[in-house]
Order: sequence, then C-alpha cells, then structure tokens
Amino acid sequence: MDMNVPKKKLSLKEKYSHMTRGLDWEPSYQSKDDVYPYAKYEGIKIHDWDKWEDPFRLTMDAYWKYQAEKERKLYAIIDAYAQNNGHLSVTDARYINTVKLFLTGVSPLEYMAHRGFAHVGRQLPGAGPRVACLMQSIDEIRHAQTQVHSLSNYNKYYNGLHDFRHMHDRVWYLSVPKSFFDDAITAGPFEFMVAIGFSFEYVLTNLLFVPFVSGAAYNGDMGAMTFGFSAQSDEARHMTLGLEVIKFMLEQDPDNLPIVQRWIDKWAWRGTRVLTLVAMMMDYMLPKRIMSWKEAWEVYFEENGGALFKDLARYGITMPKCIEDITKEKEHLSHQAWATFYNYGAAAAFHTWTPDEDEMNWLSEKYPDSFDKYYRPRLEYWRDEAAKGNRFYNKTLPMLCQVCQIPMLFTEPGDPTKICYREAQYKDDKYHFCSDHCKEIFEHEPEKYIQSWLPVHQIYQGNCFPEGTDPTAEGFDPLAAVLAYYHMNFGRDNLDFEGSEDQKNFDAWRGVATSND
Amino acid sequence: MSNVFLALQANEETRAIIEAITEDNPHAVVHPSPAMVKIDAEGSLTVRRETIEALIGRSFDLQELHINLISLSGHIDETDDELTLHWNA
Amino acid sequence: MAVTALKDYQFEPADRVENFHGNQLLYIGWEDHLLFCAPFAFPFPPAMRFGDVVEQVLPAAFGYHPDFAKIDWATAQWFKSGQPWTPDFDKSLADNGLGHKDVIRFRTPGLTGIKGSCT
Amino acid sequence: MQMDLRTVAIKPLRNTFDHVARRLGADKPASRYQEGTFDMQAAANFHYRPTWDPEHEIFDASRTAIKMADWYAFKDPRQFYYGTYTLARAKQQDTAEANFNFVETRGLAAMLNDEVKATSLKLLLPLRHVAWGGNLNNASMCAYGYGTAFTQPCIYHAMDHLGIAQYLTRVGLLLGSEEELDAAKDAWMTGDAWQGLRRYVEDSFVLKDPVELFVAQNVALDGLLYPLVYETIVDDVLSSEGGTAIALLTQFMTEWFGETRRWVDATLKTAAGESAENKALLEKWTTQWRDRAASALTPVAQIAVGGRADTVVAEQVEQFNTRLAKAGVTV
Repeated sequence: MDMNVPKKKLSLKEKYSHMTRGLDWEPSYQSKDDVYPYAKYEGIKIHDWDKWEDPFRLTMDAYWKYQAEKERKLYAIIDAYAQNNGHLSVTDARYINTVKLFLTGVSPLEYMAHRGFAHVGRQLPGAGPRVACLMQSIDEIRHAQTQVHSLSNYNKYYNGLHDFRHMHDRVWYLSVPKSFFDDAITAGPFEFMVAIGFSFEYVLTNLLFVPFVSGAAYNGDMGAMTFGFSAQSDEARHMTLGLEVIKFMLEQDPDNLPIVQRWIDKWAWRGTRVLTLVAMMMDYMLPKRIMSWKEAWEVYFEENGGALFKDLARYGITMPKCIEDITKEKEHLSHQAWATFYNYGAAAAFHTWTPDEDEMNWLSEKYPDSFDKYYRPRLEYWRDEAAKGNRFYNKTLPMLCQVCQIPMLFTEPGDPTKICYREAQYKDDKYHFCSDHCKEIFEHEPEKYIQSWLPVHQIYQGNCFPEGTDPTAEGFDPLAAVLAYYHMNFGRDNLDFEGSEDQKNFDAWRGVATSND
Repeated sequence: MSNVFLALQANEETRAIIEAITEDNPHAVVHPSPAMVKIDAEGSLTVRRETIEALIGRSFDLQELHINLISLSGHIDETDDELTLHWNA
Repeated sequence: MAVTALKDYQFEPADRVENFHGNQLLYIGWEDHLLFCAPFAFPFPPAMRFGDVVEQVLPAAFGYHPDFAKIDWATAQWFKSGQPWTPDFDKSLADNGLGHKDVIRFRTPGLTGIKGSCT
Repeated sequence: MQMDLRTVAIKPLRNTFDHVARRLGADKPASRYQEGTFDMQAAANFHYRPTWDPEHEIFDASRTAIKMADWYAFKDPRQFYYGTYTLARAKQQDTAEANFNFVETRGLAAMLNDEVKATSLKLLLPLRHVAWGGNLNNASMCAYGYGTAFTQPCIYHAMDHLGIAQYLTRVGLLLGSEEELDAAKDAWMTGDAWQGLRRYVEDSFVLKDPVELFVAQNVALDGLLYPLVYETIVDDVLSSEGGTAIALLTQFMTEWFGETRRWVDATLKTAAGESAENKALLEKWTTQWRDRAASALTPVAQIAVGGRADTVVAEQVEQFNTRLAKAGVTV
C-alpha cells in the first residue's frame, strides 16, 4: 500500500464545495417539489443551482472560531462599560434617546431576520445559498442578543427601554419597521432575499449602521459602538450573499429580470421609508453630529449604490425609479420626521426637544436650501412657545399611509409646503398613500396591504386599550388607555427632554461621578 | 470605473492589514473616521496574505479579516492567498 | 395586479367600516399649516352635522396654531380627494357625500403659517 | 470626549426589562440567557399573512398539534444564547483541530489497518448526508416552531449538524480522498444498506409539524444513531480493533451528543409534562419514528458489526426507551 503518496492539496474552493454542495443530493423517495414547496410559486426560474458562486467560504469550524473571538471581545467591553458607568460618559443624556429608538425599532428586526433566514435557508433548494442563509440566520440572532445585552445596562438607568418587545408589536411608530419586516417575511423566499439580503443589507444597511455606529463612537457610547461594529463584521458576509442572489437569479433566466426589477424598486422604497427614522436620528438626536443624513445618503447611496447599479446594468437592471424622489427628499426628510415626533411627543417612548441655536446653525449649514426657509421658523416657534410654558403636544391622531404606515408627513416631490396625498379604490374601500411609490406597491398586491394593522385605525376600533377597559365609561381618557396598552409610563417615558427624569438623573449622577468629594 | 471599498475597525490588529493594503494597492485612498477606516479604490482592491504576514511576522489566514471587517462593496473573489473586490463596470 | 401566493389569498380588509362601531373615518388636512405634521384621522358617525365637525372638533385639533382663530370659514376653500368641493355645514357627513375613509382638506386664503413658511 | 469617571454607586431604576421581570415574577437581575430569550419573538398584531402559508400567522403556535399554555416554559439546560453557544463550540473545535492535527502529523491514519479504515469510511461518510438532513430539519423547526425558547436551540442544532457533516467530510479527505466521498454518496443514493435511512430522512423533510419533526430528527433518529455509531461502534468496536484514531476524529460527535441530549430531553419533558394529550401525542410520534429509525439503522450497523447488528440495535432501543422514560415519555 502506497502510504506516502502526498495527497493532492485541495483549493479553498474545492474543499468548500465538498463541505457544502457535496453534502446535498436529489431526493427520490419524496419529490423535490414536496421537499421545497415554496421554491416555484413566485415565478423565479432556476435551472442549475450548481452555478451558484459562494461569496465567502467559511466552514463551521472557522465560523465558530472567529465568531467566538468576536464575542469574547464584545462581552468584555460590554462588562467593562457597565462596571464603569460608561453611560455617564456619553455627550449628554439626549443621546440615549437614539439607543431607545434602536432597541425598540431595530433590534426586534434583527430577530425577525434570524427567523426569516432560517425559513428561506430551509426553502431554497440550492446547497450554497442554504448554508449562507442559515449562517446569516444564526448571525442575526447574535445581533438581536448582543444589542439587548449591550443596551440592558441603559435600561437599568433610563426610561423607555423597559418593555421594548411589547412596544414593538403595538406602538404607532414602531409599526413602520415591524410592517416592513412582516412584509418581507410574508413574501416568497426569493422576494425575501431581494428585500432583506439585497435591498436592505447591500444597498441600505450601511446607512443604518455606519452612521449610527460612528455616531455612537462620536458621542462616547463605546457599548453601542462595539456591538455595532461587531455586527457589521457579519454584514460583510450578508451583503455579499445579497449581491450574489441577485446575480444568480438574473443569470439563470431572462424571465427573472422583470420580477427582480420590480422587487428592487419596491424594496428600495420600503427600505428608504424605514430609514426616515435614521435620518432624524442623525440630524436631530445625536448631540455631537458626525455627518448629515444628506451627506450619508450621498456617500452610501448615491456613490456606492450608483456603482452597484452601474455594475448590474449588464443584466438589464436599472436604478429604482423612486431614487429620483428620494434625492429630492433628502433635503427634507429628517426635518419632517423630527417635526412629527415633536408633534406626538406625548405618545413616544423617547424624549423630543427643539435643537439649540448651535444645532440649528449646523442644520442651516448642512441644508442651505431648505432648513432656514421651511424648518427653522417651525422649530423656533415651538421653542419660544415651550419657553412660555405652552409646549406643543399634538393630541389628535394622524392619517397614516396604508403601505409604509408612516403618518402622512411627506410633501410633494419638489414642493415642501404641500403634503403629498395619493389614494386608490380597491373593492369597497378607499386607501391612502404618502407617495406614488407606496400607492404602486399597494396596487400590485392589494390583497396583502388591506390587512395592514394600522395603529391609528386600530385605536379607533377599540383594539388598543388594556383588557377590560370600558371606553364608554365616564371620564374615559383614550390617550391614557392607549399608553397603558403600550406599557408607556406617562411623564417618564414620553414628553420633552427638558424636565425629564432622564435629564435630572443623568445630571445628578454625572455630578457625583465627576466631582471630587 | 466606480470605486470599491473596504471598511475596517481601527485597532492594533488592523493597523498592519491597512498598511499591507496600501502597499499592494497604490491607487487606494484611506479615509480614517471615528473608530473605523474606510479604504476606497477605483475598480478593484486586493488584500494579499503574504504582505500581511510579512508585516505581522506570523502566519495569517485571510478569513481572520472577518473579525474586524465593517463593510465592503463590490464583487468578491476569495482564494487562500488573496481577497479581491472589484466592479465589472 | 394580484398578489402572488401559493394558495388562495383573500382576507377581509382590517379597516372595513363595520369595525368602527357605528363610526366612519374622515381624514382632514389644513393646507399651508405644517406645524401639524400630517392630516388628522377622525371617527365620526355618518349622521354627524358637518358644521359640528368644524365648530366642535377642529378647534381642539388645530386650535394651537395662532392662525386658527383668524379663520374666516366663509372664505375657506375645500377639497375632497384633492378636487374642489363645497360642503354644506348644516347637512350630515353622509348627506355631504362623505363616506368611510374619505379625505378632505381646507385652505384658508391669507393664512400661510408662521412667518409665511407654511408652518 | 474622554471623561474621567469615578466609580460611584448609582442605584438603578430597574434591574431588567419588564417582560423579563414579568416572567421572573419580580424585578430582579436576569441572566443573559433570559434577556436574550424571553419574548424575543413577535407574538401580536402581525400585519400580513404569509403568501406561502395563508392559513397561518407569521409565527403561529397552531403549526404543531402540541399545545402549550406558554411556549416560554421551555428552557435550554445549557442556557445557550449565541455568545455562550459559540464559545462552547469554539472550544470543542479547538480540540477537534488538535485531534485532526495529531492524527495527521503522527501519521496515525496510515497506521490504521485496512479493514478498520475501510469500515470507517464505509460507515461514516454516508452519514455526512444524514447530518446535512439534520441541518435542514432543524432549520425548519427554527423557522416554523413557536417561541424563542423552543426555536433558538434549533438554529444552533442546525449549524451543529452542518459542522458534523463537515467534520465527516474532513475525515473522508484525511483517510481517503475525493473518490471516497463520491463512493459514499453513491452508497447513500443506491446502496442497499442506506436506502431505509435515506427514505427516513427524505420522509422527515416533508413533515409540517415542527414538534413532530423534532421527534423524528432530534429524538428518534439522532437518539439512536449517535450512541450506536459513535459510542458503540467507533469507541468500542473499532477502537478495540486499533481504530483509536477514528475515535479521536469523531470525538466532537460523541461529546456533542452527550451535551445536546440534555436539551432534547428537557424539551420533551416540558412538552409531555404540560398535558396528557401532549404526552400521548409525543409517545405516538416517538414510537413510530423510533421503530422506523431502528430498522433503518440495522443494515447500517451491519457494515461494522455484521451479524450482531440486530442485537446491537436492540440494545440501543432499550437504552433509548430508558432514557425517554426519564424524560416523561413512555415508549
């Protein structure tokens, strides 16, 4: 026996192939359609799953090794940050409101991504994408948990984070991110991949994480910075999966192009609408600003996304139609969004405020064409009224868009003084939209969006009061009942930052921590 | 040709990686920002194992990049020796 | 177009009028006054007098704005689904042709918000 | 801004999240397992029905016939959340790496006698495909199960199965070459010894009830296969014939089964303890799938133990029954 013949050294690619697609086989005791029942109904034609190019070739042993190293580092920092009262080193307590928005709005989506990728990984009949999807699934539960664990310490000292899971399923503005992900996961597996893997991860996630995380670093939040960057290190794998899926579908059959293009158009818009919250966070909620929303959009979408769509042009893919309107909106988005939360500051689980003079000047400088003309007068009026003890709290519920579920706050593309109204009739009912794009999405799948759980309408139907509430009883206070249903504590979680418990505690604690007596 | 980019956390481990990348990619432009470094390069960008190894004095598995990677753009080609990002158009 | 689904995919609309306990929804926006970030949604009985909406409901909703007290309702311009429209204040919502989830807006000529900024 | 903060004692406003406190019965400090698990899954006000399953909500407890008053009654005894899970596996992969290195650098593979080597390859390599099936099935349980306490360990288990399939592939490449992998796949597809098992695995792929799938895969199949192959055959039979190297290369699987069965047992115990209906259903499923697994594994056992296969499998079934009785399931 020739024991000493040196073995042929396999390349990374060959080895990885044995470790993934080599494991798979064509079933014969059950039909392939029964094993993968969701693979065909969307109309995507795949002829040869073996043509799939694995983007990163990470086997499980390497995965465990590197991920454990990341986790060790991350939890060491989380522990140190908690032990040293790291929360007192943030620029000022207003910053903590970004963290509240993140935990209530984003972390539950990470969890949804975990379950969504488990589902899609189970359903895609190719071994390559299955492994990549399942790896993403387990990464996403990581993100949800590291966020909860990092932010757990803030919850101990500040208000508004205390029941984030309960709130995510109920609170009016959180139905925006929730419905976004519900929409993606209820679509077929291929659309999910375009929605989350491509549009969100590849095209938009940089806009969520890089500014948020750099913003955290800039504002002294080492905890959030660390989980943020640690999560991003997985995103690189996720992004390449998203891009690979698009290329793969387009290369498999020319009939896939119009379907994929429609999904890209839809999800670029859905995703950008969700990022409205990020826009306002960057321009209004970070006490020390890193870059404006408009600048972030230009770097991460116009420049980077532009390169991507130029590259995809060879498949016939074009830039989503909505980009033209988004480009017009970038001057206005953050201001209109912040104004909305300022309006409804009594029903939000974080604090709102008017920017101080320096901050307004920064906004003027960053938005020379829009801020002074349209938004400064609004903010100054509110500031002056608040100083007179007449802080504005809008107590009448807003009209919502049927698709993105955001209050109808967006203005006509090109005219920031006119609210953009669109409507459609479907069967016996009228439906209203914030934009042409949301309307188009509805008209393509009305059966889906007529189911939307619109928070305002649900309140009026009487579905958002604590169990046992009698709305006909004398002295019934609907706002109080809705906040009770949300598990929001009036006077602690909501209202203006000025005078809040967070503000008082932070000042007192930091005083103790930085004084020498 | 469009830019590809690679963003890494800024720390002791990535110092040598960034140095190696700039050595191997003279056309790359390094942008430091809080806690991270973004490297832009027109057309393509290559990370070479051997260059990194020469700088750190130990063997380096290119998959170790994952630990400190923040984001990237472009198509990826990965071998035992090189990781390349590129656009086709 | 219809949704692409694996099986029959038909559901009741979540907001059919039957779910509102005798009310119907009406959306109302005030043009040029973006101090109120978005139009409002209200549940009203269809038999409610239109004038009662203007006289009894709108002040609580829009009264914070200094322009509100200056409104001359006789000159206000109304729009229904974006088209010019004239309400009869003494008739009910239903008799004014307002159904579930209709949207109306009003413009108050001469009033253009804080410092004329449409705020 | 770098601020010099003195370490001061500040009294926290609360010790944990309210939804965690409600489950603990009081606001007290909670573990990372608890904060990373309790109520993490959305449970109310879903916006749209899945286009792939319009009869159910996105997450819907009625996908299984098992009924729980509270799906967070399940508890992983290992208290794995992602961080503790990866740290545990990283440690095990470190050992596995050292074992593979040891076998390779000392030429232990070459020292194996031909018969042991051939038997090992014949027995172990087709099991790559079984583990791949375990990966698919646990992804299914994670996707369509209800409540993070139940679904979270399933994604870890899915990735473990993938890891095992990859370790087996490495065993094949170390002891043999790509040709052996191909031969094993042929055996899996057409060899008589493997058809019962392949049919079992493929039949499990079409199960829709996530808890029944849990029984078919994690309880019955793995519950018989792992002790049979890795404890009885590799550790006892092959080792006694000079195959210690094989035991080193599959140490991960042996330890893994010892660890994960604690979770599998705890899950069964909680579900069966909930109601007589659950118990009856679990017993029915377990009996059915156990019997099928036992007969599918008998020709596989023959590869290594020949005529003793019936006896060896019968012993496994007996031990299995004893184990399940302790978990509250009488089979």
